[in-house]
Amino acid sequence: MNMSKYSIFSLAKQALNFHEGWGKVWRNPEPKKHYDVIIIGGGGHGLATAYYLAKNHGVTNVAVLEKGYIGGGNTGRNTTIVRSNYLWDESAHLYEKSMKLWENLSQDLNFNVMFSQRGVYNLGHSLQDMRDIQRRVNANRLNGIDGEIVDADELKRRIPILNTSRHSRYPVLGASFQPRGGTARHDAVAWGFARGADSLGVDIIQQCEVSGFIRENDRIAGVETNRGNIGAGKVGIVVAGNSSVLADLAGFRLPVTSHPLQALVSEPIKPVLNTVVMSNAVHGYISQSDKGDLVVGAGIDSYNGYGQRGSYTVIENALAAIKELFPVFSRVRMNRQWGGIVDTTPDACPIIGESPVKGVYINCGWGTGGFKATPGSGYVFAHTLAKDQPHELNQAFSLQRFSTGRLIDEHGAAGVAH
Amino acid sequence: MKNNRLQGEGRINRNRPLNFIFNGKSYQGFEGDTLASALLANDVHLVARSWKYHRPRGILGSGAEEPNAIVQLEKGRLTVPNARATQVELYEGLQASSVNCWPGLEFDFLSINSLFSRLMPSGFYYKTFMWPKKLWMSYEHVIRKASGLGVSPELPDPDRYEKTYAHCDVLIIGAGPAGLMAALAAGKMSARVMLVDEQSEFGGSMLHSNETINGQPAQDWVSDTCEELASMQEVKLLPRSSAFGYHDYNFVTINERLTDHLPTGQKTGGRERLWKVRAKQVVLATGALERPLVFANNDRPGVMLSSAVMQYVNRYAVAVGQEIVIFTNNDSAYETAMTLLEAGLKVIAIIDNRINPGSSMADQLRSEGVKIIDQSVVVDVKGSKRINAVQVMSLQPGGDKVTGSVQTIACDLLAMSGGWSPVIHLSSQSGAKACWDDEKACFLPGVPIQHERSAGASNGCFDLKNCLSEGMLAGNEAAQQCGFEVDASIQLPVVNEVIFNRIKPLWLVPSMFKAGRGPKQFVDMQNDVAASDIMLAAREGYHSVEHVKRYTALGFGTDQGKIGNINGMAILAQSLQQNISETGTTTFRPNYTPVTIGSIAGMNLGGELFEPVRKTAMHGWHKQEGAEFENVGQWKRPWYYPRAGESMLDAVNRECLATRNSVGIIDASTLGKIIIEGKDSGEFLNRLYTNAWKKLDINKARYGFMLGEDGMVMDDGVTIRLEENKYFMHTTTGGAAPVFSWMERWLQTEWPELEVFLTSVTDHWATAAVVGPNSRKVVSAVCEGIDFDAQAFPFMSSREGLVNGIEARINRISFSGELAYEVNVPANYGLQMWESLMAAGEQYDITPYGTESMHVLRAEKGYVIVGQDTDGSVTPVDLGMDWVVSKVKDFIGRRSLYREDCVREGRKQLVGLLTLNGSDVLPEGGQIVEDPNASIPIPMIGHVTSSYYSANLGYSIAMALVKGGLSRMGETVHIPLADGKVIAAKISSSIFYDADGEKQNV
Amino acid sequence: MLQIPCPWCGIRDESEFSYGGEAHITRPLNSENLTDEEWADYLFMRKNTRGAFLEQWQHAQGCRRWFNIQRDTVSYKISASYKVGEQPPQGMGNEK
Amino acid sequence: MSDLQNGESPLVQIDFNQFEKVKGIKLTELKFQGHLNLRGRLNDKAFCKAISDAIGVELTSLKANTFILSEDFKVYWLGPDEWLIVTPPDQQLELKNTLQQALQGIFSSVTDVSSGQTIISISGFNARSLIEKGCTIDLHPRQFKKGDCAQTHLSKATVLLSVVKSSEAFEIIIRRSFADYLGLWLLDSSSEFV
Ligand SMILES: Cc1cc2nc3c(=O)[nH]c(=O)nc-3n(C[C@H](O)[C@H](O)[C@H](O)COP(=O)(O)OP(=O)(O)OC[C@H]3O[C@@H](n4cnc5c(N)ncnc54)[C@H](O)[C@@H]3O)c2cc1C
Ligand SMILES: NC(=O)c1ccc[n+]([C@@H]2O[C@H](COP(=O)([O-])OP(=O)(O)OC[C@H]3O[C@@H](n4cnc5c(N)ncnc54)[C@H](O)[C@@H]3O)[C@@H](O)[C@H]2O)c1
Ligand SMILES: Cc1cc2nc3c(=O)[nH]c(=O)nc-3n(C[C@H](O)[C@H](O)[C@H](O)COP(=O)(O)O)c2cc1C
Ligand SMILES: [Zn+2]
Repeated sequence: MNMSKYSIFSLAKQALNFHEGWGKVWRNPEPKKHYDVIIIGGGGHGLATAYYLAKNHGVTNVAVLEKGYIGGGNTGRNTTIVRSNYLWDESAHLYEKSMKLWENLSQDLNFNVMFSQRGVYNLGHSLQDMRDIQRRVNANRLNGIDGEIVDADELKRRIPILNTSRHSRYPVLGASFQPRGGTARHDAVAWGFARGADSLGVDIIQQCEVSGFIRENDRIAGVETNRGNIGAGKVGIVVAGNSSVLADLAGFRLPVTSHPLQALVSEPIKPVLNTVVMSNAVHGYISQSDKGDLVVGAGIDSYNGYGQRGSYTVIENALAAIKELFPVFSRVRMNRQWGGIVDTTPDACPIIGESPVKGVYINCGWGTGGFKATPGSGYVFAHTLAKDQPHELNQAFSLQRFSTGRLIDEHGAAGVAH
Repeated sequence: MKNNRLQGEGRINRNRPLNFIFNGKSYQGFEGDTLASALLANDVHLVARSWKYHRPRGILGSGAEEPNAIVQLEKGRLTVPNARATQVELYEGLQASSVNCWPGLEFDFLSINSLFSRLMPSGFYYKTFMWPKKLWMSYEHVIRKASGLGVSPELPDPDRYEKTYAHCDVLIIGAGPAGLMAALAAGKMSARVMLVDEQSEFGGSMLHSNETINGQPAQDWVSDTCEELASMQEVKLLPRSSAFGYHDYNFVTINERLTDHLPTGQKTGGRERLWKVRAKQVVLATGALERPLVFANNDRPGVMLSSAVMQYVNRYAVAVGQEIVIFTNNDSAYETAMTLLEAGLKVIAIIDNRINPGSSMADQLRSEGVKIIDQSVVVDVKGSKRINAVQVMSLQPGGDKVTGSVQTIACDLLAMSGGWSPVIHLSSQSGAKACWDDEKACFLPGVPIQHERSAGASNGCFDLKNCLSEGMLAGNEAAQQCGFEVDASIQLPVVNEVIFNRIKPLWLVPSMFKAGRGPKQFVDMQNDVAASDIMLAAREGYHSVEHVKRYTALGFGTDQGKIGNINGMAILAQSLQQNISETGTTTFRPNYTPVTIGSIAGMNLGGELFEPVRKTAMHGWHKQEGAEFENVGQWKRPWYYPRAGESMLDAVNRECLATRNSVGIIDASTLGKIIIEGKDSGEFLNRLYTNAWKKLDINKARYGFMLGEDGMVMDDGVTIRLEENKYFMHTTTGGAAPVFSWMERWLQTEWPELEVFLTSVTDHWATAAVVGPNSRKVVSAVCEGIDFDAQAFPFMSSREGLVNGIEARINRISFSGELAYEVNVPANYGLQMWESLMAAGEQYDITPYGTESMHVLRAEKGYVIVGQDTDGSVTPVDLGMDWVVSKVKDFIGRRSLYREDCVREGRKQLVGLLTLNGSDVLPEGGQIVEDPNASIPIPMIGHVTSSYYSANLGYSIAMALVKGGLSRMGETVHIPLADGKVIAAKISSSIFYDADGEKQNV
Repeated sequence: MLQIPCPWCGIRDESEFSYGGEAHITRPLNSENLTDEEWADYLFMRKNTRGAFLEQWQHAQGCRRWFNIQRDTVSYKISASYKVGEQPPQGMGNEK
Repeated sequence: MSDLQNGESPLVQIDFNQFEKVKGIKLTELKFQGHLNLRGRLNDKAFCKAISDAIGVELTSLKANTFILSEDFKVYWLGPDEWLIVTPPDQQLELKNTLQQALQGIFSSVTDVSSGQTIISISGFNARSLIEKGCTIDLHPRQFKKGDCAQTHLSKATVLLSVVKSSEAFEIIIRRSFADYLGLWLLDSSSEFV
């Protein structure tokens, strides 16, 4: 596949050529009749799965089917926070695998995903928050994940614009800090994986919506789409907010509900916030992008919704929280707001593995926090698809856990937030 | 300094000159000016540097669409980043400066970026800065330095932001001729009308129009109409108000600016007001925005929108140029030309891409000496910080290539018009899908899916007569939909009919260079997106318009593509050989124009108003006694009561000792309290709680555990049977509201056959728990009508009596293991009761204690706190409390307890921990390991949930959840701390004090 | 911002209500006879329909009644509101 | 029987004098009224009759989201099986006894919540604007008339709002523990009318 290698030299060379010689990032091919593996969903997770299938397992007769444009789902709508300081061993190891992949991703993909390890603070506002922070940071350190506990005075020193007044309604008592956490350029992640997968032979097919499954005996044989039927040996469903819809088409049920989750950005301003600050208690998340806009994450809407938009009270509350935490931003103006559809599970942890239908695999339930898992999720899901058995890192995340009761409850302690 | 002010009147008040400062220099303008018009009046054209290449930029437009003239307003606390000069009303003393340039606007260091612009096409950063890997953070540091426009204030905002809900029948957005007419129609029908416009005055384009209405200047009609509207009782007029979001169910958010137009010293009251409007019907009369034309160096100062030029001349009496060339593809620019001539300015030529664009105006202009050069285009301009000439070429037949020689025309201003784009933003936000109109070469509002309609230019109607009639129709229809009758007396104003010729779309102006090889032809000026960038994106395979937006940043700026998007999409369509409707638009989203965080956050901030502070009847007393408070849910609870010089630990130790040795008192009013009444109350409790309730005697109390249906502990508390069919339940403080609604839910949805009523009485009762060996003496001194004898009033029972003559209920229950009574009185008398108890306890040195001591005391007894000693993964069995779980009846969560995972070996169980060195206090949240020297990852077997120094015992105690903990008694485990220290502890029973429970039974 | 019709109070702003998820999930009696899978089905598995959906809400800050509505989860339009115990609109609620 | 002198309203910390500076708003507290929460089923004829006999109110004809004045009592609709009866100070226990007598053997519940809530009366030409700042209900006299009531939220507090005189005079019943918050909110919100 003719992929132009990206580098400062190729950039200079192309500049002389008025940038007329760049190859395509991906080919936009017509779908073939049959693939060994079809990945439904061209978000970061689906594309990463395809990439690692080809790269790590040599499975290259693969198509990624995307109903819209790739990266247009939650991948293109999230606040891009990356961290791995999860509480429970199972999650911690999975997200830490992802973190390690992030640390080499730009080089691996030859596409700068602008992974920026500016650190992530999770604020504590109550004694219980601080207990949870202790518990999580201690667990992280024993699991080999970087983390420290920072008290309010130290926080103030590091982030002078943060309001640490004791007279706040919910004063900041301290925070956990993961120095290796940060953000990444979300679109670049989708494009980089797509380009990487494409160059290894994967077909990326956009504007192709899966509307049904074809079965032979009790095994999957392919999918129906608006661009015709396409045969497949195996099918991986990686459609985030639409997981229940696809599961329903395939004939099984999921413990998933889809909710609107909103985010918003300000006008671009000169750098003032060089790290990521998150607060569950007052419900606001904020970082500043490399373009200068403040990226703010709002809360989740309580109701089910596939509308990619949510209720205004959620925005009001998020910005009230931001103003409470950062009173200096009050006069900064918000530019745009939008919503995604997040697939939440009862234990705030993903489901990765076999489905009840033979040949169909499911990767979903990342809810409000799966962007950070993009490479790791693709990595273990590719393994699961290629080997017909889970990678040790996703073993615990099977659909069966909802029957056995072996949930991995990331709710209270760490998992709710992005 | 050159003065560009014209003789004509305009709408400025020449009797009110205003002084202002721009980039450190003083200037003068007039009341009625915007910062932009005042700058132009002073011949300041260069106002900004562009974002990426730092090219000199001037003022392009006259309103919300402005991409270039972004300034920093004021300094210090009041500074405003990214204000659009075109929307800033001038006031005395205004200070503004250019953003994104260093050291200054005239010489900007980073304008060297322009030299490297070839190396920096869209998305270049995805292709580089990857080596060496370590350096990315340094590269990024530099990239970030260069990012952003204005600067954030460094100090908290002193201003106040008001917020209100509002309702109306008809909300009309935009007060141009269409909106005014709609308001008049609906208002006359006596509908409740709100009319909003983001400008300082109503009138929209009529404020600069040359047209007449009813034979008078349009401006007169505007003021008459406004007067009439103001006299209508049910009509609300909101100038300076931007409707910025159109949400579901006709919910529209409006930002009203109350004081931004006032001089700094004169601003009083709130700065802005957020209106959250529910309208039965909405009329969108938001007008249309003129499009620029995309040719080489079209971003130079001195190149402006034709409508803006006209507006500066007519509305602000400013000559933005003296020798003017016009470049257009439609007729509207001819009006500008007429205006300029009337103002005595020189129009040298009109360059029009159409063939013989004849109209009555064209003839008139020709007769006044204006050269009309048809079938031609401007291919480039000369001059950098201000243009001095334009270069013109003819078009080949077909119109997509230039031909012949370049004609250079000297001029100091180029007014351009690429046609008009209806402002369909709000319509699109409401869910209507915009549709492309080939004839008019613009997107029109789609079929409404909410109760809304568009009228006037926003509906693609570009002549005044029809704007007025569409407005009237929209007003009538909208009010009719609300049930009002059309007012027959309303008349359409009389205006002259104007005939327009067809626009000839001109998306990318043909040039002598192959696209991308000549000077940049800008599409999105704020983000420095050139036509070549869009073509590059298309060439590289970014075909979706959404990909192109994200790859090039087209439409990402503070103007959200108001200027560039349509041209950009059309250029993309051309590159992909699609038509524009196939390419489509990107998604329109709020905000229409940017809105302050302050405004959306609103006024309800600060210590007490960010979130309600719930207070008990004794709150004032606690405060007076110097209590430190803890947030528990929305409540403030006394945490501990430090005396002078005491540390928290000192205070807690004192409180705990006093309580165990004599008597303590704690405000327990915050616990949830629910009356459960009806003949099935016992049955209902049986289903809710894990244990059995029907056999509880009247006036007896029992402890219960509530589980979620997943079997995990949700809440706990003591419930008392008051009567045969009446129980009084206590919930945890945080659990009160959720538990109450949980109970209602089961009753209403699952078991409506049960005869049970629930009533919350949390707020009605104030509760003081009097705790300790001397509590009986204290309580019996205060409570009348109760026999406090140990046998007559045993542990876990309840009595009614009087306190100060007020009905009271005394419960002998204990959360500390001491003899204890909870005294409840109606909360109006709570303080009085508290003070009586304090007085009666004085001789025993009664000691008020807070939640911290309460936690210590209960931990000494091994009592759990739901939410601290449990998380969402703990069953009562894990807590070693299977005695509270009935084996015979069903209850919520029961089945879950028998799932595979809930019955497996090795679940985490609640145990006690005693540090080997009793003065070491474990951190709550400490992780427990068997071998602290194992290599990472070190397996963890549990964590510390509660931990305190116990003054009563003289050593520290802790509770922990440990894998298989109950069968590990006596084992030593290790708790590694963040600082590298490791504390060793022994697993023990979680009951540390008075294991037989004798103290509470005395 | 939704406006939700409470069967008793009429149309009120969404902020007065709390959400209860999918409607018409009945609690199994004799749960001890269920397998872990069957119990999990009741406990966790949800339709999560894209489109017309029957769901529960409580008028929490109003009359405190729980009730059901039919709402389209894409357009958010509400097409029916009915009390607990009443039948859902025709054609809804019986399919699994 | 009780000594009101020693009782303390939940609004004790709010300085009502401050409202005197506010234009177009008169704000007073109706302290220490009796509040009884009544539960019962309307399809239970015995229940309705008992209430009608005891206080002369036909609950079946009290429309949702309205209240009526009967003798000294105000009866508010709270839900299809729930009402609030507000009595003058100190009459609640007597009324509670009367009702409980009358409702013997009938599935019902009468609960004294007098100390659990209080009433704020707000009137004047700015009253509506003030309440609208935190209230999602349309308070226009065409929509929300004398005799109407609604349980809703005012900013972040749950309230029972009722109209004493259309568009001009309102009463707000607020839970005790939220009263201080609401008082502060009202003070803060009315500052623009000073
Ligand atoms: C506002 C917001 C903020 C967030 N913030 C963070 C954060 O800060 N950090 C973090 O880690 N996570 C965050 N998340 C979560 C994160 O975005 C997601 O978990 C993650 O992006 C999911 O990636 P994905 O590839 O699985 O899903 P998506 O990117 O949604 O991809 C799924 C794709 O499937 C496609 N699809 C659906 N149905 C079909 C069909 N029938 N046929 C074909 N294709 C189909 C969709 O079009 C979509 O492109 C946030 C989410 C939101 C909405
Ligand atoms: N000659 C032409 O080609 C041409 C093209 C366009 C318009 N026009 C003329 O312009 C006039 C259009 O009249 P009209 O009433 O439709 O529009 P208008 O432009 O006169 O008024 C629109 C008003 O809406 C306001 N507005 C827009 N968005 C808003 C928002 N979100 N919130 C608050 N206010 C907002 C603007 O400030 C403006 O005052 C007609 O006279 C028409 O002939 C002519
Ligand atoms: C991290 C992040 C930063 C963004 N920054 C901007 C921005 O600066 N300007 C802008 O207009 N949109 C910005 N967006 C929002 C997108 O324009 C868009 O709204 C979002 O991707 C959702 O897509 P949609 O609005 O097309 O549905 C940003 C989105 C994300 C996820
Ligand atoms: Zn209701």
